[in-house]
Amino acid sequence: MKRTATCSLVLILILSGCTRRQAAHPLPTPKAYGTLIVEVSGGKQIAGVGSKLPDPLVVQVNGADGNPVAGALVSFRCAGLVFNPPDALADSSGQVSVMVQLAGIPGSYQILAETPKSSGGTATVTSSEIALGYQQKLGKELSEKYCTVCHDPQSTPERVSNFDNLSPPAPHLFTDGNTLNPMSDADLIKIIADGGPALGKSPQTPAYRGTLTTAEIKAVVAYLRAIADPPYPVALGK
Amino acid sequence: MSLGNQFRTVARFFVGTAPRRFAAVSVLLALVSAIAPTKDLLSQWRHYQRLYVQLIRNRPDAARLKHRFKGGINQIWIPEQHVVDRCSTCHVALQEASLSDVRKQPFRPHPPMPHSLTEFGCVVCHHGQGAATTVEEAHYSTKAWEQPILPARYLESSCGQCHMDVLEGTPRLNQGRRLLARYGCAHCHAITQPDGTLVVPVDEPPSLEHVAEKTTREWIFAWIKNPQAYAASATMPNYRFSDQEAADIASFLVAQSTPSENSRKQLKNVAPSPGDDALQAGTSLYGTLFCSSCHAIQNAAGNLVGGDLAPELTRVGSKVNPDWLRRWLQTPQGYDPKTRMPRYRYDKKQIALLSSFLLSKKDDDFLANVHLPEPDQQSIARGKKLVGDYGCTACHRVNGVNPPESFAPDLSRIGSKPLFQVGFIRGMPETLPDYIAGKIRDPRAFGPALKMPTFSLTDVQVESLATALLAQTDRAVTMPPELVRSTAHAKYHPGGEPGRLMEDLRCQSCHIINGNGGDMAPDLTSEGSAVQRKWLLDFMNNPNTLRPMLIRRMPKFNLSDAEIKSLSDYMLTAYQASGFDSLALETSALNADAAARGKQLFYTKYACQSCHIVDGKKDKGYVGPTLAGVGDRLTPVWIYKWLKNPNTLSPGTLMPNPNLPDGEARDLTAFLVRLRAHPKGDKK
Amino acid sequence: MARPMGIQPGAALHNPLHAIVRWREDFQRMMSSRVIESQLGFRVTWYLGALTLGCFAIQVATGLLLMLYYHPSIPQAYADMKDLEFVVSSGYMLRSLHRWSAHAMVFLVFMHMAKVFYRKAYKPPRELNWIVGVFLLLTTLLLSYTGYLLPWDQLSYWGTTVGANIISSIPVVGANLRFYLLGGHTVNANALLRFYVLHTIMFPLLAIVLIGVHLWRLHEDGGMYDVDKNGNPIVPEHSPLALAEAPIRLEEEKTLSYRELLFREVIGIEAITVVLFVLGLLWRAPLEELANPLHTPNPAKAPWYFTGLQELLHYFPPFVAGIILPVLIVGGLFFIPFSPFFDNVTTAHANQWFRRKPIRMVIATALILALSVLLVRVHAWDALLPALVVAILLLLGTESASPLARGFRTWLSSRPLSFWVMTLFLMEAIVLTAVGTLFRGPSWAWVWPWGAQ
Amino acid sequence: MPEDHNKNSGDRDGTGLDRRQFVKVGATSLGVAGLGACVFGFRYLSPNVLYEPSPIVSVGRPERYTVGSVTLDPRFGIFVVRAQEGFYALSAVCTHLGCLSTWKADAGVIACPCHGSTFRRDGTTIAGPAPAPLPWLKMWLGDDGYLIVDRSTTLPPRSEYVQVETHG
Repeated sequence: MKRTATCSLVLILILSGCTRRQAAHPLPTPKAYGTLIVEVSGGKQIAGVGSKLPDPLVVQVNGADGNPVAGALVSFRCAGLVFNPPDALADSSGQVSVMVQLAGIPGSYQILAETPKSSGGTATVTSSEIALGYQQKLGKELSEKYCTVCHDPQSTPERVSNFDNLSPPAPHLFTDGNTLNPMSDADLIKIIADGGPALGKSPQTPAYRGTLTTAEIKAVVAYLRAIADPPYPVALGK
Repeated sequence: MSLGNQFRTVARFFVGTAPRRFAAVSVLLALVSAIAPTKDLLSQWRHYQRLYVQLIRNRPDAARLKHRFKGGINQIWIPEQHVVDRCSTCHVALQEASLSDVRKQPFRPHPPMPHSLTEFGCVVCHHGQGAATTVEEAHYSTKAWEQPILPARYLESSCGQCHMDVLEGTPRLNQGRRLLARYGCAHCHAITQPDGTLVVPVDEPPSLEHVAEKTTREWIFAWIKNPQAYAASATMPNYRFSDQEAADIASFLVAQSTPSENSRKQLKNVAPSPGDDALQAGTSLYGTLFCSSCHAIQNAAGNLVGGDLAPELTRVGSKVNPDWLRRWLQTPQGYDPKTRMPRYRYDKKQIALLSSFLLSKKDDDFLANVHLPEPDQQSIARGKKLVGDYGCTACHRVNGVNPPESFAPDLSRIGSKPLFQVGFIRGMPETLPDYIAGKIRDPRAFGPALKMPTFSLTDVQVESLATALLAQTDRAVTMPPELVRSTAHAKYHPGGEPGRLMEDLRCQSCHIINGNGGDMAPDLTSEGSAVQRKWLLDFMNNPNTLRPMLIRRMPKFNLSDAEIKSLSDYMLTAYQASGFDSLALETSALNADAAARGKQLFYTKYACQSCHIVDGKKDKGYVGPTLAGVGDRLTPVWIYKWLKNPNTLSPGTLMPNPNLPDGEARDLTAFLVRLRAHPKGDKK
Repeated sequence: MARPMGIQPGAALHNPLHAIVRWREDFQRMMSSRVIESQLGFRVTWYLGALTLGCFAIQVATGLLLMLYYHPSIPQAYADMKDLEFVVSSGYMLRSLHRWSAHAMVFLVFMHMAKVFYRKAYKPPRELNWIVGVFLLLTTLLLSYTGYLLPWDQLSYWGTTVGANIISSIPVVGANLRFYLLGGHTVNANALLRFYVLHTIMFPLLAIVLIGVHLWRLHEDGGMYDVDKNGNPIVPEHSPLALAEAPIRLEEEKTLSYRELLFREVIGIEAITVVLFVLGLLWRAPLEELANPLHTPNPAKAPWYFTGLQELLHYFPPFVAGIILPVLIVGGLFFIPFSPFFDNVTTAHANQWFRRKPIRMVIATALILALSVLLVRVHAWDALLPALVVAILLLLGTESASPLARGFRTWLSSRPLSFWVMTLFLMEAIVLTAVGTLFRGPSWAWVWPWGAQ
Repeated sequence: MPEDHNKNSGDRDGTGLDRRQFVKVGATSLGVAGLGACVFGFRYLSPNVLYEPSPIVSVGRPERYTVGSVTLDPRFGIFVVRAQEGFYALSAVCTHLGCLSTWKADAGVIACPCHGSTFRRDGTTIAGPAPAPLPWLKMWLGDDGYLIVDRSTTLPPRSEYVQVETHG
């Protein structure tokens, strides 16, 4: 009676211990090998945390002679992001386009697209995407409403840019990391709140203290830091 | 001594005599009963708290963090809302802004947001199980709790539970709510919003009562089969009808059509002079009449140029019957009394040119391979049944078929639909957001017999729609009205002669007046206290634009002087800004040297010329309206009050509030008042 | 009784130590009943009585501790369950232990009753003890039933609703009986409070009193049941049933003091506690969604020990399953030790059943077969199975009246009628409960336990 | 425990222990069991989560209190006193045995109903069994214009006043 009790106990422990592991996703076998991979479009996109990027990321595999290689295997890797499809064979024009879904933490992500080379090893290209948290999204909305009409040279049918009508010094692009990163948050807040003259800059930047609350101004600054290129070193300033 | 009897001797030693058996079992009991308390020490949340202590040990402000960190189970308890959230037991650093560079959950601080943590707790926005202290129970859907953590991309739906107004920080939610109204979801689905009102569709589907006059059976067939092939921006969904069904519906629609009021009017047909010059003149006329403010046409490069308020005209030539088009251009309301297109009072020559241009917009291969058999009675009867079954009359008015009552499920509480009521397809992730997104993207995948059509939406639009629908939770529907912040849209229609005129001209299709109307053109609610009478009369007669950079302009309505006078008088008296006495400013202060000071302020201190053009030759900024003739246009008091705080007069305007002291505001007003379109004497 | 050593007469009044000695004496007398060494083994009684008592002790201990964190009000009860599950240190352990030992206690009580019956330990002078036992069985069921509602999750809410409707199926008195039990028409705050008071005060007190009487009778009736050489039950001298001549034992047996058996039973109790702890750690007490009166989980099952009754209700109209069968069962259990005809009480009153055996066997078989026909008409297949088995065994028994009787069939033929009734009742209970718990899926349709429809 | 130990004279019932060793083993195991029970009991009985309202409370806008007034806020048992030097908060819980004291406007004293202790408006005791004066509580003006009191932190008397310039 006792012997049966003990061995049944041991059996239960073993059964409850093992877990089912997901079967590994089988990689498609490459039909051809390229030597170079280059990003065609879809890099540097901006989207909210956890949501899909508006346009797919398209990469192209080229052979040694420079023209596209159809059937080359391309796989995408980045911690936290979800790719659909995670790996695929290049189409007739040597291209693979993938829908990217961002991770749950705001910041910039480096996506690694790699393809095995005929001579062994892999050719890779990295493209960076940016995920915005709640504050940065607020900053993006506000900057698109008030700031990009002058700060963004490209025009769209809805919003014709006012960039060229401004007398020098021309406004900085928001993605211009080299000029904005060295400036501290406090300086940026001061310029937005009190206008250009507050820091001896051009009066063409109006004062937004009466229009935006301090939280909204901080949100715009957070957005600037998020899309700065070269990226804003987080540890730099508080 | 074989293993067997070795085991037997040991066993006999332990369980041989009763006391030894007692000792063995007692020790076993002690061990087993000690497992639970020790498991408590190794519980998940203690593990995370130990990790946190290690994490903050080597940070610059370790002492402060250590001082603020309180071990043990941390709970947000809000009795009135029955909130018991223990998320901050593992997410210890929620309020430590200095840890914002930490990337490993659960130690990230909460991003700055308008509500404090202890105001509503965590579960109200992030869902999940607040009372749990293990990851599995807290984040995932378990037997004990059905709502898993809301994915980050749908988080904005939680804001939608209480907020009805357009928030800056929730682009997805705002877009989703616009799409709900624009794609006509509210025609079939009743969706009550937090402030108790139903979502009002704004897509104005055309009436089909006289469709036979407008177009042909073949076009209707091709349109029903694939609307987007005719117009890429069409919001009409695709019902995936078979050819037979589409043919039946087309033949029924043509059969039920009755002659419209327009068809009875005789229109002397001015044959346009054939050849290219008519087409050329038509195209330029299309430009000058600013039809592209509402209608869009796909240009050669393939992108749509024009507004999205009205249907796309890329292939209108292969749709409409020329005679109908001419009558329509003359009096749209004659064909469809509810249409939003104004009556532009074009003269015959303009109608001829315009219709020749529009009819040239043909796409022959759209109807190339459409050959329909002759319509017979059975086909018409089947068509009528199909129209009734699929609820076409929920949107379009059709003779003899009245709109269906409760046709589609009520979506007011879909955000908290319990999972046991949800029919998942095998293999899809079993969560509510995925179900809603899946249902919007491809409804027929959930059941071939479903009547819901497929809308042509991009992934981002589907995600926005899902966010807007996820906001419709029990909490949203049972919100006490005073807590809901909403921009209530009053139903405002002016009465009397001006009212009839504005009805005829459809002013509220583009302008907002007292909170009702389209948001494409400026808000006229307080126009009366802004503009001067003479300028308004000229503008009504020949509307030019103040913002050269906008491609959408006010079209010319060819109004008679009497009409212009009555409209302008009505606007000047009725649409006054509240609390606004136009004599508040003593005009004596606006003397010449004030104007000089104002000019100096304008050009140097505030660099207004970066957005406003005053002197056509020098200034180039065209963000704001041109101020060349502002002296004629606006009343001095309006200019002064606008400079003091633009946002109060026109909420959401692009112009920042410059916080001008009174003196500077008076000087600038003095300078601006002197800017006359055709200078009279003392213009500096 | 020998005088306790060391106490001078007259010294008792003012010597405090004397009180302790006197209590030791009472305990001694309580323990005075003798036990024969052959009965100490586990195989004799499986220590079932002691194990049930052990489970009850666990229930009381864990129950008291759980009461410190439980408020019997609607929103708070479920929240307390969450607190116990997640926040209170080793709270989840107490809850699992409480639930597992509840299941164990119900199971062991049934087993104890069956073992006592088949060991014929209910024979005089132990009839009263048997009656008290039956009452204890009912109290255990009621304890479990009332305790089932307290977590106030979907499982408990709907299990209790089904259970309450079973009660309301009693035609005349059922409706208002249910009304008084629930303190309303539906299971709501009143029901929770009443169930809470019943579960924590009324029934435990009743159980403790009954256990006290049960144990007292056990010792009064001479401890373990034993039979002397010619089959007469051995009773203590002071018992009115004591026969003239002293009972003759089968062979010389060493009689030991009761403490030996008690010691082994304590080991048994500790062993079952260990088993329950392990079960509690491996399979925690399930806690489902908060009770939602608007949604009935499909299937809504009563607790496992009532699924047998629910199964019956599935087949028979409420009057039959609600009144006749329960009354029959409980009445039968009470009646077993008293029926001379029904059972060979002692060899002295020869059992009428024994004397005219072939006819009795034939009648009994006919009765069982009639029952089977009734069950077939009502499509109660699973209730039919045990009836058929008993019918076959009966036939085997009658057949063996012929001279060439072999071991098992003679044994069968000598079984009294009560044996057959009891076996039928137990098998029916086991089969119906098993079917109700394992083989009944949504809308009470037949389903294989591994899920295939 | 070697087999031969069994022959120990004291071991009568096969436990391999004589009486003294049995008592020793028995005592230690009981000790261990008792200790385990105590640890478990203590951890189980001390709740890890408390459902108590937070000590930080808001006592309304300064304008509500006229100069020289002593107002009891019955929800939290606090006296909000507005003296010439400014606002301060007194705990209304009597330091004797915890009854809630009340402000007797006519007598100008704070009186405790239970045992008759009386205090001045600055908390110092006048008469009665109260051993210590009513403690001053930390109070500040929140940025939303409401007076906030932290009932869990006491201040030395007369150490802090909240200056609020109200035209009330």
